[in-house]
Amino acid sequence: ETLRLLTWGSYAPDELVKKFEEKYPDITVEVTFSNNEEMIAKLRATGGAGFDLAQPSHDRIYAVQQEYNIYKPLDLSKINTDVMQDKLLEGVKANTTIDGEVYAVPHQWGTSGLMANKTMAPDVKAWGDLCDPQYKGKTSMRLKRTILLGMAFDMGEDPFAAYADLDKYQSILDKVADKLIACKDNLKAYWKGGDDLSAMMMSGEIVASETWDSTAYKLYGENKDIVFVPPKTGALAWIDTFAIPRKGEADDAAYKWINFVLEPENVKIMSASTGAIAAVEGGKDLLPDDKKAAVNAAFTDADIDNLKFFANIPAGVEDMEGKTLEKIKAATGSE
Amino acid sequence: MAIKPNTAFLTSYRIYVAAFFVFLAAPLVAAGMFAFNDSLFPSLPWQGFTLDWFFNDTEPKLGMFHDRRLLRGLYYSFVIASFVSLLSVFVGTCNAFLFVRCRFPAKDFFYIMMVLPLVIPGVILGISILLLASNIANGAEEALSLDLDFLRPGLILVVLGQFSFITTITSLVIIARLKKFDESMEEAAFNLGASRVRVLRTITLPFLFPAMAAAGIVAFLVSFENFNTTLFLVGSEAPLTITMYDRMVKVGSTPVLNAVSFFLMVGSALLALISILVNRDKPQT
Amino acid sequence: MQSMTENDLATTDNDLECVQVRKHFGSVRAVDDVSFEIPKGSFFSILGPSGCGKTTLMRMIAGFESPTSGDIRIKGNSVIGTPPNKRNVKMVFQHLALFPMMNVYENIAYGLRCAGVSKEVIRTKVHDVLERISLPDVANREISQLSGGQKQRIAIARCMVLDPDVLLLDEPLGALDLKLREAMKIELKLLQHQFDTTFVYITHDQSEALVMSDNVAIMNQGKFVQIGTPQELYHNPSAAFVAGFVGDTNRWAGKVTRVENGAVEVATEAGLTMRGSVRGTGTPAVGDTVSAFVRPEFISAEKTGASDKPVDPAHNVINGKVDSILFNGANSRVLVRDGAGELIEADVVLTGSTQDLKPKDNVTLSWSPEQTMCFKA
Amino acid sequence: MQSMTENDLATTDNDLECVQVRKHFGSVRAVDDVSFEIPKGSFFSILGPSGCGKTTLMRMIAGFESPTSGDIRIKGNSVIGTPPNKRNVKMVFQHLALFPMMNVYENIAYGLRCAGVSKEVIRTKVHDVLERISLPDVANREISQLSGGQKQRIAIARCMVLDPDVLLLDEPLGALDLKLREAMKIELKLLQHQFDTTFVYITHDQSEALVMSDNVAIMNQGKFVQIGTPQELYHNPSAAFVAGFVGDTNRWAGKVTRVENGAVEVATEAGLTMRGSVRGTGTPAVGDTVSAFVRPEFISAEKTGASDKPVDPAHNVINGKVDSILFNGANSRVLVRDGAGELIEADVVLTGSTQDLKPKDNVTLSWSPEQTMCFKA
Amino acid sequence: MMQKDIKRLSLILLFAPFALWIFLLIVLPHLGMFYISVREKVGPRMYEFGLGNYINFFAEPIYWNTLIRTGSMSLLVTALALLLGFPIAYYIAKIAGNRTRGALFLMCLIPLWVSDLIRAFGWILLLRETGIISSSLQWAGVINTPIEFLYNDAAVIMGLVYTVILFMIVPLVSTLDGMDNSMIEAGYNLGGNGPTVLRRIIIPYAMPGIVSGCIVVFMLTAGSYLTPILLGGKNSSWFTEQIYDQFITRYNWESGAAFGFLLLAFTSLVVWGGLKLSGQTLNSTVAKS
Ligand SMILES: Nc1ncnc2c1ncn2[C@@H]1O[C@H](COP(=O)(O)OP(=O)(O)OP(=O)(O)O)[C@@H](O)[C@H]1O
Ligand SMILES: Nc1ncnc2c1ncn2[C@@H]1O[C@H](COP(=O)(O)OP(=O)(O)OP(=O)(O)O)[C@@H](O)[C@H]1O
Ligand SMILES: NCCCCNCCCN
Ligand SMILES: [Mg+2]
Ligand SMILES: [Mg+2]
Repeated sequence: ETLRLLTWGSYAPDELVKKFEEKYPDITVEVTFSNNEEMIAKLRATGGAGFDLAQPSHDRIYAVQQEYNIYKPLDLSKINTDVMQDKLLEGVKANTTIDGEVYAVPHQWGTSGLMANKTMAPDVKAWGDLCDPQYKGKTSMRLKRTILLGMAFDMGEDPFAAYADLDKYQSILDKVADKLIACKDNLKAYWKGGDDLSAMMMSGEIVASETWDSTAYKLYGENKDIVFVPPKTGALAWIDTFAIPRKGEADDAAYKWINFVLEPENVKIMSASTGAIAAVEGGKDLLPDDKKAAVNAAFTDADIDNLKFFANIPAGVEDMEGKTLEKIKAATGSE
Repeated sequence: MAIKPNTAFLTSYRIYVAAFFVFLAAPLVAAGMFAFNDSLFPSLPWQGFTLDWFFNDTEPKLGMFHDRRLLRGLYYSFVIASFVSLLSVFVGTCNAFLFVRCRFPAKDFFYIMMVLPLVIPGVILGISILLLASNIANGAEEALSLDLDFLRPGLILVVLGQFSFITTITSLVIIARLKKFDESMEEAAFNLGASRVRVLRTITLPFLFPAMAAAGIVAFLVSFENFNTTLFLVGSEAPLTITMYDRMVKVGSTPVLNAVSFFLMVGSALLALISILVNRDKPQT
Repeated sequence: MQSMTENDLATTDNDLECVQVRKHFGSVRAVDDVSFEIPKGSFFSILGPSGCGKTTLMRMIAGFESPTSGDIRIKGNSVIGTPPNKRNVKMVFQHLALFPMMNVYENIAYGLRCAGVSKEVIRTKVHDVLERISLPDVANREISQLSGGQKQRIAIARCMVLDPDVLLLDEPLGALDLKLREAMKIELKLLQHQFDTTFVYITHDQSEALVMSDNVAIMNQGKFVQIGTPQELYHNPSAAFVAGFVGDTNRWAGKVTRVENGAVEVATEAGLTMRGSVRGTGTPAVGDTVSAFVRPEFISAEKTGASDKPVDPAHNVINGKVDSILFNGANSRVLVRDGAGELIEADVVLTGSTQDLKPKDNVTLSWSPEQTMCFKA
Repeated sequence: MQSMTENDLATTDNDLECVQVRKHFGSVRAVDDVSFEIPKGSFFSILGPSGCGKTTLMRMIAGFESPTSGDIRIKGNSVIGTPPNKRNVKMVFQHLALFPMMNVYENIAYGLRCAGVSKEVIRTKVHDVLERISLPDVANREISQLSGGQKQRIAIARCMVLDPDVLLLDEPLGALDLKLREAMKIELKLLQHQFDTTFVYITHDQSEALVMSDNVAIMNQGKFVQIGTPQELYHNPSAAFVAGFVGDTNRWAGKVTRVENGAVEVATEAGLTMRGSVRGTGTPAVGDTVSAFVRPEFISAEKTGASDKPVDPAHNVINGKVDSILFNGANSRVLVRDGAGELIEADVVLTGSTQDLKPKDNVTLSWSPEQTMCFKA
Repeated sequence: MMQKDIKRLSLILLFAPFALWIFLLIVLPHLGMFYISVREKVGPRMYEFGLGNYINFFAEPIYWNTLIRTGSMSLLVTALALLLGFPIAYYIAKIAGNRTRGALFLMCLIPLWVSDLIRAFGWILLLRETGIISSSLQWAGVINTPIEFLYNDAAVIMGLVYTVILFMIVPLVSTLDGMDNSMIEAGYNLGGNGPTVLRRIIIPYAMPGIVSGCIVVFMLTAGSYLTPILLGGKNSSWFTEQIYDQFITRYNWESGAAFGFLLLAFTSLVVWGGLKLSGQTLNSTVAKS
C-alpha cells in the first residue's frame, strides 16, 4: 500500500522515508511538498481525496474543516500521544476540536521572526527594523500574512485578539498596510521561498529579513554571523500538525508514520532536515548540534516565554488579509 | 538567397543574429553550468568541478540519479507525456482527416474552435477543467454517493488538461501534412485493387507518419515542460516540473536542480535530433 | 454514335462499352448521354477542351464516381455497383500518383500484393514488366531518383503488371516539359503495341490525340461530338466544333450566296467570296449563315506574279500582302492581310534563300474548294 | 560574337551591351565570357538548354548578381555597382511575382510610387498602360481574380509603366498551359511592337525564340554559341550544337570519304552514304568524323515508282519502308526505316486521300546535299 | 449509395473525438467556470446567483489595474518579440544558406527544450546582484559595485520575451519561407529601396504570420505565471498570480473563476481588436501557421 504524504518541503527526508519503508516493507511513501494554502486548496478540490496524511499548521484547520469538510476525525487511540509535549498537544486539540472530534495532533513547532547578519546589521531587534532607512535596499520579507501579524504586534496591536472583531481587525490591517507600503522602498525584494531568501542573505545582498527559523538555522550552519532574531514583540510560533484527509485510503499507514516520526531517533533525523523542534518532550534536545547551537544563539528563555502562537483563523480573515497583501503589492510610487 | 545586402550591413546583421542566439542559450548555459559546481548552492563562486550532483548517493550532495523524488517526478512526467502524445496524436490525426477530407456544415466555425485552445491561457484551462471535474465529482458524491476518483486532481486530469491544448498543436501539424497529400495516390491504390483499410494502412498513414512522429515529439516536449495547466490539476503524482518547482520554492535549490536541467536539455536535444531524422529520411513529394 | 444500335448485345469483342452514360453534379451536366465502344487492343483517345467532362467520364469507368444513369460494361459485363478495387480497369493519373514511400519494385508489386499473389510470382512479374518497359535496372530506385519519363513508364508498368482489360490514362503527359512530352508521345504508342491492351487516353492536346490514337472521340460540353480515326476527324470533321478544335485552321463566318450539288459559294462578313464543299449535317440554302474552314497547309502562298504555273481556275484565289512571318523552322507560317483587312494564315517552307517570302511582299493565296469546309451554323 | 570588336566604344545606339561577362559560383562557371549587344527596340532572345546560365546572365543584367568579371552597359553606361533599384532595366519573372497583397492598380502603381511620382500622374499612367495592354477594366481586381494570360500582361504592364530601357523576361510562358502559351507567343511580339522597347527574352523552348525574336543567342554551358536571326540559326547554324538544338532534325554520325570544294561525301556508321555541305568552323579532311544534319521538311518522301518526275541526280536518294505515320494534321511526319535499319523522319502532307502514304509502303527519300549540314566533330 | 453511407459513417467517426475533446475539455469547463463565477458566497456552503464577483473586480482598482498592467506589458512583450524576432525569422527564411537554415531554425527551438521553470532559474542565476552578469562585469572592470538586474519589470519583460519569442519566429519563418524570392527582387527591380521593399512588400506579405505570431505570443504572455513571479520585483503583480491567489490562498473559487473569465474576455478583446486593425481573421492567421 502507498502512503501519500502532503507536507512541507523537507518534512519527509529521504533517509527517514527509507527507514520507514524498511520497517514496513509493504508500505511505500509518496511525498508531495506543499504549504498551508496549497494543502487546503488541493484537498478542497479533491474533496479530501488523493492524500493519506496532511500537515497543515494548527491555526489553519478549524475554519477550513467547517467550510470544506476535508479531514476526518483522528482515532487518538492509534497515536502515541504519550510522547507528545502536553502543552502543545492540548493546545492543538483545543484548536482543532469540532463536535467533540479531534482533527489534528502536533508534529513540530517553530517560529517566524527575523534574521540578521550580526556584523552588518547589529541593531535589528524588531519587525519594524526592517523598515529602518539605514538598511535601505538591504532588507527583505515575504509578502504573506506572517509579516502582517508581526508588523501589527510591532505597532502595539494584538491582531489575534482582534479576530473576534473583524472590523477592528480590518482597521489594524489598514494601518499595517500603510506602514508596509511606506516600507516598500526599503526592501530589496520580497522573497518567495527559502531559496531566494538564502541566496540573498548568503551573498550579502541583504543584511536582515523576516524569516522562517529553520532557514535561519540552516544559514547559521554556513555563516555564524547570520542569526535568527526573535523580534522583541515576540516571535510568531506555529505548530505543524498531522491531519488525515477525509478520503484518505491508508489510515493505518498514516498512524504508523505519525508514531514512527515521533520516535526519538527519528525525530533527530527529522529535525536535522527541517530545523524545527519536534512536539515531543525534550524536543529541543533532539535537534542536531549545529541547529541546537543556532537555537541557543537565538533564543533566551524569555524569548521562549514571549512566543506568540498563531490563533485559529476564523472564516473570512484570509480574504481580508489577501486583499491587504494585494494592496501592498500593487502599491507603487515607492520605487 | 533573396537579394544580397551590402557587406557592412550584412556583417552587422550577422552579429545581431549571433547575439540573439547567445541570448537564447545564455540562461540554459547558466542553468546547466552550475550542475557541475562543487557547492551546495547553485551560484557563484565556482568551487570546482564535480559530477556529484548527478551520481553521488549520499546527502547532502545527493545526485539526481539517486534522488527518489526527482526520479519519480521524471517517471510521472514521462508517463504523462507518453499518454498525452499518444492521445493527442490520435485525435490530431482524426481531426486532420475531419478537416481536410470531410465536408460538413459550419466547418469554419469548428476549425476556429479547434484552434482556440492554443490561445486560452494555460492557467485558465487548468482551472476550468479542475472546477468542472470537482463540481461533477462533488455532485456525484452528494447526490449519488458515487466516488468518481478520476475527476479528482491526479494523473488523469493532468493528462486531460495537457491534452486539451496540445491536441491543437498536433492537429495543426498533421493537417498541414495531410493537405499536401495527393488524393489521387489513394485512388491509385484503390485502382490497383487495395481495400479501403489497406489503402489507409499502406498509403495514407505511411505518408502521414513523419508528421505524426513530429507531432508526437512536440507533444511530448510540451507536455514535459508544462507548468501552468498542470499546477492546478496535479494530485499526489507530481511530474518533474512541479517537483522541481516545489523543491525550489519550498525546500531550496541545490545544484541537483541544475543537474536535472542539464539532463533534460540533453534529452530534448536528442529528441529534437530524432525528429529531424524522422522527417528527413526520405525526400518527400 | 454507332453503338446505340447494339445496346443490348452482351457477347462482344469490345473491351469497354459505355451506354448512354450521364453524370450530373447538381445542375452541371458533366457527362451527358455518352455512348461508345472500344474494340479489343486499340488506342482510343478522348479529346476535348478543359472542363468538357473527360475526367468525370474516366472516373466513372474506373469506379470513383457512379453514373447518374446509363451503363458501363467491361468485357461485356456491367460494372455498375462494382467498387473501384474490384474492376479490372487500371488508371494512370495525371500526376502519376506513384507512392513516394515505396521504391519502384514496391510500387509495381503493390497491386499484386493486394491480389494476394505469392512472393516469387510477384518477383518474376515485376522484373518481367520492367524488362518490357526497358527499365530492367531501376527496381531498387526510389521514386524521387527517377526522371520524368521514367516515372511515366513506371506508372504504366504498375498498372500493366495487373493485366488490366483497359488502361485509362488521364492527361499523363500534362506535367512533363515540352521536349519530354514530344518523346513520350511516340513512346506511349509503342508501349501500347507492346502490351496489346486497350488504352483509353484523355487529353486536351490535339497533337497527342492525333499522333497516338487508332480512334479519337471529340468531346464537348459533356457530349461526344464525333468519333473517328485521326484522319477522319482532321479531314472530314462532322461538325464545325470538330473542324475548329482539331488542327489549326482559318475560319470565316459568312452567308451562302449560291448552292450547287454539295458545293456552295459563301460571302464572308468582311466581303470575301469563296467556294466550298458542304460538310456535316444539314444542307445550307441560299442566305443561310455558314462557317467556313480552311487549313493553313492547304493554302499555297506565292509571290504575286512570281510563279510561272497558272493557278487552277477552280481554286479560290485571293491577293494580299505579307503582314508577318512566323518563322518556326518546318512549321513556319505566313500571315497575309487580304483586301478586306483580315489575316489569313498559310504554311510556308522557308529555306533561308532570297526567294523566301518577306513582310510587305505581295502574295497570291490559292486553295481548292474541296478543302474549304462549310458547316451550317 | 560581333560585339567583341566594339568593346570600347561608349557612344552607342545599343540599349544593352555585355562585355566579356563572367560569373563563377565556386567552381561552376555559370556564365563564361559572354559578349553581345542589343540594338534599340529589338526583340532579343537567349535560347539554351536548362542550366546553361540564362537566368544567371539575366540576373546580372538586372543587378541581382554581380559579375565575376566583365562589364554590363545600359544605354552605353556601365551599371556595374549600380544597385538593382537604380537600374532602368525591368524584369518579368518566371512566376511573374505579382504582389498578391495588392490589387492590379497597386501592382502597377508600385514602381511609380517608389519613384515618387504624384498621385494624379500615377493614375493617368496606370490607366494608360492598362489601355495599351487591352485590359482597361481590371484596375480594381485582385491578382487572384485574373486568368493566366491576364496576369502575364499585368506583369509586363507593371514594368512598362516605368519606361524601362530594357525589359527582361525569364521564361515568362513556362507556367502557362499549352494553348495559352501559343496565344501569348504572338501577343508578346505584338506588345513589344506596341511599346517599342528592347525585350530580352529567355527561354529553352526554341519555337518561342524563333517565332518572336529579331535576334536569338544560342547559349550552352555558360557560353554564347551563335547569335543571329532565327532564319540564320535555322538554316545556317554555325555549330553542330545549334543545328541539333534549333528545330527538328535527322542526325547521323559518319566519316568523310571524299572532299570537294565545300562539299563532302559522308559514310554513316550504319552504312549509308550521302553528300553534304560543310558548315561551321573547320574543314573536314577525308577520314574525319562529322555530324550530318537534315531537317525533315527538306526530305521528300514519295511512294517508290509512283512519281513520274525523275529525282534530281544531284540529290541524296535512299529507299526505305514506311514504319509508321505520325498523323498530326499539317505537321504530320512519316518514319521511314532505311536499308541500314535506321529510322529517318520526313514531313508529309496527308490529305486524307488514298494516295497518302501508309505503313509498309515502299518509299524513296530524297534531299539535296545543300540541305545536308555537316560539322566537323 | 454505399459510398454515401461510408462517407457519413466516417464523418461521424471522425467528428466524435473532435466533439468530445472540444466539448468536454474546452466548452463545458468554460461554461462551468462561468457558472461558478456568477455565484456569490453568502455564507459557509451557501451561494446565491449574482454578478457580485464581477462587480467586485470593477470596484477594486487593484484588480483592474493589475489586469491592465498585465495587458499592457503583454503588448509590450509582443511588440518586442516581433521587433527582435522578425530579423531573425527573415535571416533564417531568406538569407541563411540551405544548410545553416535548418540548424538556425532548430536553435530557435532551444528554449523549448526546458521548462519555464528552468529558464527562469537560469535567468535568476545570470541576473542577480551576485549573479554571473554582474560578477563578470565587475571582473571586467566595467562596474565597481555589483548591480541588481533581477526583481524589476525589465527582467520580467526580458524573461517573457525570451520565453515566447520562438512562437513569434516559427510562424514568421513559415510565411516568409512561402514567399517567392522573386517577389522581393521584383520589389527592388521596380525601383524600391530596402525600406520600401520591407514596408510595401515583405511586411504586407508576412502579415498573416505576424498576426498569428502576435496572437499566440500575447496570449502566452498574458497567461504566463512563473516568469513574472520569479523574476518580478516588489511592484510587479501579474493577473494570473492574482487568479492563483484567489483560488489557492483565499479559497475564493467564485471570484477566481470570475477573474479567469475576465482575463479570457480581456485578452480575447485585445486579439479581436488586433485582428480588426490588421484586417486579418483568425482563420487566415493562427489556423494557417
Ligand atoms: N465533384 C464535382 N462536383 C461538381 N462539379 C464537378 C465535379 N467534378 C467535376 N465537376 C464539373 O464537371 C465538369 C467536367 O469536369 P471534368 O473534370 O470532367 O473536366 P475535364 O474535361 O477533365 O477538364 P480538364 O481538361 O480541365 O481536366 C466541369 O464543369 C466541372 O466543374
Ligand atoms: N547561386 C548559385 N550558386 C551556385 N550555383 C548556381 C547558383 N545559381 C545558379 N547556379 C548554377 O549555375 C548554372 C546556371 O544556372 P541558371 O539558373 O542560370 O540556368 P538556366 O539557364 O536559367 O536554367 P533553366 O532553364 O533551368 O532555368 C547551373 O549549373 C546552376 O546550378
Ligand atoms: N503560518 C504558518 C507557517 C507554518 C510554517 N511551516 C514552515 C515549515 C518550513 N519549512
Ligand atoms: Mg481532367
Ligand atoms: Mg532559369
